[in-house]
Amino acid sequence: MTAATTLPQFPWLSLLIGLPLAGALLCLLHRRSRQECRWLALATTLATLAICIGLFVACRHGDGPWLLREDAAWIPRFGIRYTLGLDGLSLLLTLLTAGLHVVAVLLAWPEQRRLPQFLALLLVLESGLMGVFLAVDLVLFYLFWEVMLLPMLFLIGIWGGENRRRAAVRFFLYTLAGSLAMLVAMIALYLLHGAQSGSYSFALADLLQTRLPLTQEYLLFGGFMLAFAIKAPLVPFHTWQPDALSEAPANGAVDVTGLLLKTGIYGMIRFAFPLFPNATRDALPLLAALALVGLFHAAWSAYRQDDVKRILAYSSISHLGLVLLGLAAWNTTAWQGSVLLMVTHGIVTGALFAVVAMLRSRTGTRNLNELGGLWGAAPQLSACFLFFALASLGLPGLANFAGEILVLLGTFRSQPLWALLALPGLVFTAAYLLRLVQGTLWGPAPAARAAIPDLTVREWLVLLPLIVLTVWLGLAPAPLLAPLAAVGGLP
Amino acid sequence: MTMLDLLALAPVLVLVMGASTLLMVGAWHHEPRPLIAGGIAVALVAAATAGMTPPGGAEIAGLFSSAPFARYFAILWALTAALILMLSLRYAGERAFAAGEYVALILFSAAGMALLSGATSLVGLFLSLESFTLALYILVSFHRNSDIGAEAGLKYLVLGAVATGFMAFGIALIYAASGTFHLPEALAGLQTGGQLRPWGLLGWGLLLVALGFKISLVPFHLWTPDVYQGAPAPVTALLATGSKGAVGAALVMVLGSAAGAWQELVPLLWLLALATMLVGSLCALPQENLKRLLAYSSLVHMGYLLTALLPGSPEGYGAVVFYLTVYAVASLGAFGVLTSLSDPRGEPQDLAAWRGLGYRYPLRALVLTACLLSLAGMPLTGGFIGKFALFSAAIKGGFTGLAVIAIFASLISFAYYLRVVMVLYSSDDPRELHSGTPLEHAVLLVCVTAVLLTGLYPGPLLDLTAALVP
Amino acid sequence: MIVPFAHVLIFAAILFVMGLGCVLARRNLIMILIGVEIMLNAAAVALVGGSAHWRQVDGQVFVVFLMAMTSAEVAISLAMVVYLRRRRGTLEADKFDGLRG
Amino acid sequence: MNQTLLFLIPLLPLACAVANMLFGMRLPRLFAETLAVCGVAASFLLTVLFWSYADGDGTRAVLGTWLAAGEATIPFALQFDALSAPMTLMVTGVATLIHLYAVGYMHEEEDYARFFGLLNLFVFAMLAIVLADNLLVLFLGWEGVGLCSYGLIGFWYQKTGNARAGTKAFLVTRVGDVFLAAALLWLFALTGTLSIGAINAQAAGFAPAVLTGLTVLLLLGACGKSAQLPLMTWLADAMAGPTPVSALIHAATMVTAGVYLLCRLFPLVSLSPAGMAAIAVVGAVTALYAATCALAQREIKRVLAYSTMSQVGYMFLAVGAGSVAGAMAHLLTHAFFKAALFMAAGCIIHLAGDENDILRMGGLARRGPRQLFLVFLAGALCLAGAPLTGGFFSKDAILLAAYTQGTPLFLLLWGAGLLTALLTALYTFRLVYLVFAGEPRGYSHLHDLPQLMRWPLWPLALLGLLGGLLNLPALVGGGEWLRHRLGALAGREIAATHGTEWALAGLATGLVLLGWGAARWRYARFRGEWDNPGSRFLLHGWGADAAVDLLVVRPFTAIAGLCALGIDRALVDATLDGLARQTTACGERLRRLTSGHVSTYLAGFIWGFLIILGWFLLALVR
Repeated sequence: MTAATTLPQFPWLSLLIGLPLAGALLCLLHRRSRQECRWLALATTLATLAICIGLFVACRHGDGPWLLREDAAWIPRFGIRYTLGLDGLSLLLTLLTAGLHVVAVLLAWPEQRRLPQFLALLLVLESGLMGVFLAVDLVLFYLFWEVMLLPMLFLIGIWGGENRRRAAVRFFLYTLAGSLAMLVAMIALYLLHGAQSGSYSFALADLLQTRLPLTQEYLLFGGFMLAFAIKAPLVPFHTWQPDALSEAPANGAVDVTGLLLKTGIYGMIRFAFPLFPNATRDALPLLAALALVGLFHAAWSAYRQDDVKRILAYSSISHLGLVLLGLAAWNTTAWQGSVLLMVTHGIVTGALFAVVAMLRSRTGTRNLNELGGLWGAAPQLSACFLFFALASLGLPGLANFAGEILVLLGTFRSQPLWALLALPGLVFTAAYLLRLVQGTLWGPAPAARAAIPDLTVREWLVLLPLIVLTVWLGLAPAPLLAPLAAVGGLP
Repeated sequence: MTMLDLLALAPVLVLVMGASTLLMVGAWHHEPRPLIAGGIAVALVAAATAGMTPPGGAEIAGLFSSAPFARYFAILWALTAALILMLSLRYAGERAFAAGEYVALILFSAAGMALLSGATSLVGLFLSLESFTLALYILVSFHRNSDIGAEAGLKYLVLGAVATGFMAFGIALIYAASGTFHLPEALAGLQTGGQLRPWGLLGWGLLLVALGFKISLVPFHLWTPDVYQGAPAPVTALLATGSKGAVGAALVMVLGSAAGAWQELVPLLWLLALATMLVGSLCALPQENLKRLLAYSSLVHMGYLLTALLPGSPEGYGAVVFYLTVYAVASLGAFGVLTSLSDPRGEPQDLAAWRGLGYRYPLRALVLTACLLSLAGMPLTGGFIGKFALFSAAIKGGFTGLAVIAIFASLISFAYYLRVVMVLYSSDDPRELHSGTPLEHAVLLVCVTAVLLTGLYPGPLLDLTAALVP
Repeated sequence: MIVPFAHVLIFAAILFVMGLGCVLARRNLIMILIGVEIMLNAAAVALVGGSAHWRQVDGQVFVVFLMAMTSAEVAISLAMVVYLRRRRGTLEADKFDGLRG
Repeated sequence: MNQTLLFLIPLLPLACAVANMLFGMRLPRLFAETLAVCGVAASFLLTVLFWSYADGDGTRAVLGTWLAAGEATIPFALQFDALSAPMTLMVTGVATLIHLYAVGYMHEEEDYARFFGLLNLFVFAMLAIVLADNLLVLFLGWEGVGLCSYGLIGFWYQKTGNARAGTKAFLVTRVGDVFLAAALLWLFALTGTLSIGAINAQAAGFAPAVLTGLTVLLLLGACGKSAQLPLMTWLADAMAGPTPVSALIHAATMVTAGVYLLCRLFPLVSLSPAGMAAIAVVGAVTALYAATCALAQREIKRVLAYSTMSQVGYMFLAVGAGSVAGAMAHLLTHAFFKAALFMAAGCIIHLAGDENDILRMGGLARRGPRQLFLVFLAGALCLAGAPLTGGFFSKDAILLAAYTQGTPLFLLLWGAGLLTALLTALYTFRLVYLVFAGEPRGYSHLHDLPQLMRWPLWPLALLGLLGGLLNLPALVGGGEWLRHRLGALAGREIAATHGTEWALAGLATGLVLLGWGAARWRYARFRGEWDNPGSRFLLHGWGADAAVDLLVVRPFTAIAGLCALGIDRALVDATLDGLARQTTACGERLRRLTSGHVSTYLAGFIWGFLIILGWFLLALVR
């Protein structure tokens, strides 16, 4: 372990993975008492968040590519090791994961059906996500990558909406198809590396040394990218995502679902790009094209949805298009902007989903045609909704804008045309988000609607930190971006 | 036959003698519980014997190996028999099985499987295979009040007998062509030219048909779902684990004993593997009956095994042995859950009966979920590591295309296994089934522990299986 | 040996095919089982022929095993025949088609 | 004093806005209103206090870093100089008065906290535009004013139309923002900084084509906010908002942001003759277009909205003609008199019982309060450019600037300006006559007018009338104060003989009189309004909305439908579902092989055997 400056020696990273898992087990064991489970889950997520924040404070100025590392033998026969690593990138994403899970647990508070199991699955998901963001051994990564699908499958399949089983199985199989392609590529890379160097290993650091002929690099890159593109999701592999997001249970699970999408981008940054530099270099225009297509296609599609959650789902795809564009532009400003946008999008969209959940629980519908006039009934809720919608459409001073403008500034410097092509997205994003706001907040209230209570204290507890974060990251994202500078393997 | 040979045969002898004793005791005592308990004890003793006695050096009578490889499988099948007997305790009692015969037959078949896993000559192969097949003929239709049991027994018998015919004639032709029953030399005869080579090839083809029947390769697979469905659940478990596994082990022995000798067979096996995986996957997709689903999926698993056998590399063999183990454990778990949910009214084979079971019987639903996911190859379970080993061996051996198809098949397998899992957790209004005995729960826990352990910490077992292979 | 080895094998093969033909053509369980017996006997012929050709005793030993195995199988088969006959009143193999799909 | 204190000017309204939004409904009403007014008034006083900071090159203040990633480092920074200081003064001053007016205007409104919160937030955002030292801070304000405009236009959200008007305003201006953003990105790529000063300093080094491109982008960006052709359709609909909003945002401040932007970047813009011409053309054409539209409007606020559009067009013309001083002078006087006009219009609407239609008014000169008539008349005279009013001088300066450019194009534009002047006088006096002359036509009795709605009008009307003093030309003995104050930022020197100037002034006077005469002839006594295709064409703004609907909205909706339903549902989803169905169907077919008949199974055996046999035969042959 290359421990950082002030941190006591301890397997902190394993703790990040193990703590939620332990919480999940405890939840299952205490499933008789709902109240206990709630507090247990909240305590677990808060503790995890505290550790993440602690790591951020303690390690953010570490030197070298890895701020923290853990390494142990696991399956020596295949050269698979239990290697976890924390760098600036994973630091941000673990923070986001931990934070959003606190939100999710708070949102799950009023869940009626099988609450302990629900919370346990949320915690397992957190554990899996932590693993994905921390693993630097390919097989270990793959393991977490697959394992996090399971809790999601159950969350959607058991607690989801009307089409839950279809959405859940489809989500699972779709992403799995990509993962298996990655698995093949992974094994192939492992074998090629072994044949080349004589030592068989799945460690990222070792595999980075592999030199491949270009054709092979393309193929393997394609295998990896298929998995990540489906997860991200890039058009045309995206149709599972609106289904999954709109069917995912409103109470807590859905904003975490957003995190799954980040794993796709993360995978590209951490594995696909560094492992196959030449293929990446050649594929950048293609990636940019896909990013732009995704940006527009999703924005346009969002405009024609009537289900609020589907609009938000498409908006996620659209935003991730911009993230990907920033990566494809391949310069520091755009890249850091992409990461920032990824984080802020997680916060903002997560918050939007949370607000929609609150909305849904009050009005019983997510259909734009049946909503409207909410401001008169619940001004606080409406204000929060408007706030996050504005943040999502990139209002300067709020979180998303900081990332977006960095992406655009950076992209324009290296690829002016791409940035120019992306710009109309500003209008289209505004178009569907304002349609969303128009349909929910403004206009006359539906005649049949009963009185709606405004936000409760618990709901404020959920939203207030997100509001603060949204403003904070919009105005001063620099501290968050600082640890990114040392991340290796990128521009 | 020397003392040393006897010692080397000790585990099998324990099984056989125990079985004979129980058979005789059963003639006077009809109480099932002590008989089955005795059977469990015999199986456990046999496993312990196999673990404790030193592996013999030479082959026993030129027929069977007593190398660590054979010992490993002797332990495995003895333990499987013990677990199956534990699962049968209530099941057999409720159905008024003739306990003495039942126990004896299971132990006999375990002995046959143990022998088959170490067969080094065609004679040994034939004898051991037939010995447990005969036992299974009876076991499949053991439930005398079951129509589907009778039908399954008939089908297994007819097809098995035909397969025996193929096998015997195949062995005869091989012998005629090569002049030996001993596997390495007989295989070597395949390569050398000469007038008799066509006969030899024909013999190998016939043998392949018989073995293909046993591990249900397409197109010799048609009996599988019917027999799985009709046989009593514990017997199905034995069929799925021991019968297939032992033949799989025998294949490793056969193919491993003369690497390179069977290069001519590779394209054929390739084709068989492909067809088996595709047909199995596609047929399993629309199944509404759990046993049939598992039957068709067993085809796919055998396809995976062939995929890794084809390169003829030690890695491949090691992977096959590892996979056979985790496959056996997971299948045992799945059929175990089915057994423990069965009551005197019958087995809840239809998926419709499983709706919402996860909430009523959470432990067993979890076990079933874990086992099915292991069969599907979900990470964290042994199935993933097993598949990983299989596919990397196949890719390393140059069979990337087949490996990709196998991976595609496992994608489809997720679809049908997950369907079961989703059914388990789908409804809020589960049916009432048997609540299971503590012993059954214990067996299931053993299975699930093994499934997870092999997934989380597979290193030792991987090393062991790698060291076993020839 | 008086007869050329190939002739023995060809004879055995013909026998085998006849047995197989019987298995395929007949639907009656007993006839199918008889066909199997013929196939097994073809194997025995080939084994004895091989034994003579290679001047070894192994083949003949195997024939002994084979006969023992066959008799066990016949015993089981007959028990099955009786059981099925009593249970379903028919020995037409294709009548048993409750399990399918 | 510390320079950082300059940040108090924008931040005070922001603080009040946040306070009002968060706690406004919990506070006593009076407190919330006082907070809102005081926040703006305080920044007005601060601006006066800090006036000297604008001397010379002005003062730059930095609060901290906003963004820092890679090569991009962008601070929060303000620039308080000769250009921004008067603008700040105008914004805060006018805003203070309008806030006071709004307290009266909104005294029956329940949701006052949201209103004042947004209004204060608007002031903050506008000040961010005005004071911004770099383009990103400017962009922050730029988007911020758009947001507040959106929120305030749709303030009475229960009526779907109001909220839709807000959305429309946001979206159309956002189209402009895209161009501004493009310019911003390009400038960053060229210079590596977004500081306005640095960009202006480096502009001379850019290639001519780049300059023209940048200018056009900036122009299009400015067009969005300033409702110039082709992005003008939103302004008339924006009148759905409360009148103080129309006065503040859609007359005095936000719509002039585009002009201000071009003035701010004038050193860059002026380097491109083609760009300058484009600006002038857009300005002149919009001025003429909006004036014609104003002729036929029936709602009082829409007349004023089109007149605003037209007047902002003049300002663009001024910038295009190189006269920043002229543009700024017109901007300031226009802010005063147009705010006064709007507020008076609000009073009129209120008096007439929420009656908006001028055809149903009339007779207010005698029946209504005298002072209201006087204020409105003052504003109208300014708008029409009656001699010696502020509007006269500032408009004259613009026309002079266009004329002195001398090129045929500018002469043409000058002609358009003259024509616009005539039309302006015509529609202004049409408005005056229809509202004030004759007998009441629609309303029965007059409502009460709160005190707070009366007196804030006076200062603005007076400022409008006396606005000429800001930049009084030397011709009449003035010192051209604003031009000297602006110094290097003032743009081109306007060189013209006194004779020319007199001639032009005379011409303008004549046009005003002509317009007045025509209006008097037609509207002094009410004879009903024309209703013919021509007037309907003008009423609907030359059918611009229909054209946008046809050319933009419908294709967009169609494409969106294609994406959502066509590609996603019909193509991708259907393909996947079809694949899944086919797979299952295959499985069903293969399942049927397991027929249950032993004979089939045996046949399977034999087929398999034959295949294997065939294979071996093949192997043998080889």
